[in-house]
Amino acid sequence: MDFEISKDPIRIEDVIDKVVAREAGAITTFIGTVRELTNGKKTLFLIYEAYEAMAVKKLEQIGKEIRERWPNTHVAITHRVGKLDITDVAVVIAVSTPHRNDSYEANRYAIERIKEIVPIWKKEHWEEGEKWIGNQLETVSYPSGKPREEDMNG
Amino acid sequence: MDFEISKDPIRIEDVIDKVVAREAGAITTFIGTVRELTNGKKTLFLIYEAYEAMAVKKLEQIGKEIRERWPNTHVAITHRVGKLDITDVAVVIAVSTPHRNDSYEANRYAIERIKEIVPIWKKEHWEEGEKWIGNQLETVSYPSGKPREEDMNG
Amino acid sequence: MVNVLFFAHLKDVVGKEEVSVEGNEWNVARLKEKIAADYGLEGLESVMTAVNEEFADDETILSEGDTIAFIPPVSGG
Amino acid sequence: MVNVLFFAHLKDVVGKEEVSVEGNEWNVARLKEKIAADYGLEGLESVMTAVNEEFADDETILSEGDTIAFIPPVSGG
Repeated sequence: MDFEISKDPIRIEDVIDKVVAREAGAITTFIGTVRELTNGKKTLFLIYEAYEAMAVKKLEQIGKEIRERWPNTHVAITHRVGKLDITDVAVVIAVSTPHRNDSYEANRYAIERIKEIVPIWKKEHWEEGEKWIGNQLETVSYPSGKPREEDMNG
Repeated sequence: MDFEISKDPIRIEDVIDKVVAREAGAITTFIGTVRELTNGKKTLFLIYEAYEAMAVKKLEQIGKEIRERWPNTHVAITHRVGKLDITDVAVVIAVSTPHRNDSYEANRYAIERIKEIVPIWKKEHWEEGEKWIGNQLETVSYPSGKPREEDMNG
Repeated sequence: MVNVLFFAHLKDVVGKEEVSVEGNEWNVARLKEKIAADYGLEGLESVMTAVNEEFADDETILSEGDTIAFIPPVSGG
Repeated sequence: MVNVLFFAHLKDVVGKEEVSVEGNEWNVARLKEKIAADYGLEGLESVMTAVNEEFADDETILSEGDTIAFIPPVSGG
């Protein structure tokens, strides 16, 4: 299970362990944590919600895209759902590659793709209210009701 | 002790814990692991040696350079010394920043600087012999006996 | 009949996670219009759609038993 | 007297980690020549030098009690 949606806190080392390999010289991880301030506004907590079955499929697709682009790469991603407090871990992406440059690039690719195609949403709660947050990439909406082909296939 | 040389195996989560912060939305880690094959040659194990007092100072300097370039950044680095087997962790770099792009860039900066200015050496052991490995960046040697000013001060 | 799933703010507006509605041999665009009218959902034309867990466009034809999910702009990570 | 530290292959060639030698008021270049001659070290002119844990150049003047380290190209990470 290299690609998971988890209701429980993510154990970072468990995700890293999945990508350890004898041919790997570099492992990068990206850990998304809940930040207190966004545009000067104080977040109290977040709720993450996923369309779980599809989210796992889309995470697997991202893994496949990465292995096609960067040879000899291992990828594991776990995304948390439920209520998260400040500094809690929302997502862990681990990538191992023989050489370090690929590891940084492939990891960055993974987080950008998550923000494009993985059906997970967060609701921010402040003292004054709450709101579901839209696409943080602030890309245009998809007029055809579907992401562009290159967004879907990388 | 955010910058350490360790004779014992590195606990990755301990390094990450040092950079967790309420203003951080992103933590990246770089984990350097011992790779089995380099240019088709099979490594059995490595020995890492450090000029420990100076290495800690230079790691601290890298942290300072990063905090100057990327505001609101936390950095922690632990480098292992001694005998390391294949897949063992040689170095862990953890960087937290409010936004993810800075986190990748600052982390990459740290590993490049380690390979330039931190007095740590590795000796590779193969079946046929052993050898101290020189600068992996394959930069020219320093004719003045000293790195260039920009290498030293970032 | 087809199953329709709602997430994020769409779920809050509709007040349900899932509904079962007519839709066999309709295309996605027609289903969207129907759902928008029934539940007073605005802006549904700019929301992505998944059919059986894969992104689909407005022209995709639905079949009996399909699961259709409306996917507002995602914000994971 | 000054303390001289050897690392990596330099330590293997010299067979010692540390030696105490004359060097007060010498510059780094002169110390290098002396050490190279005494221990048969080749290529020392292209090796970096640290004085009291900071990089120093060949013109740096040494003082009583300084610690000088020869720093071959590093390979950490």
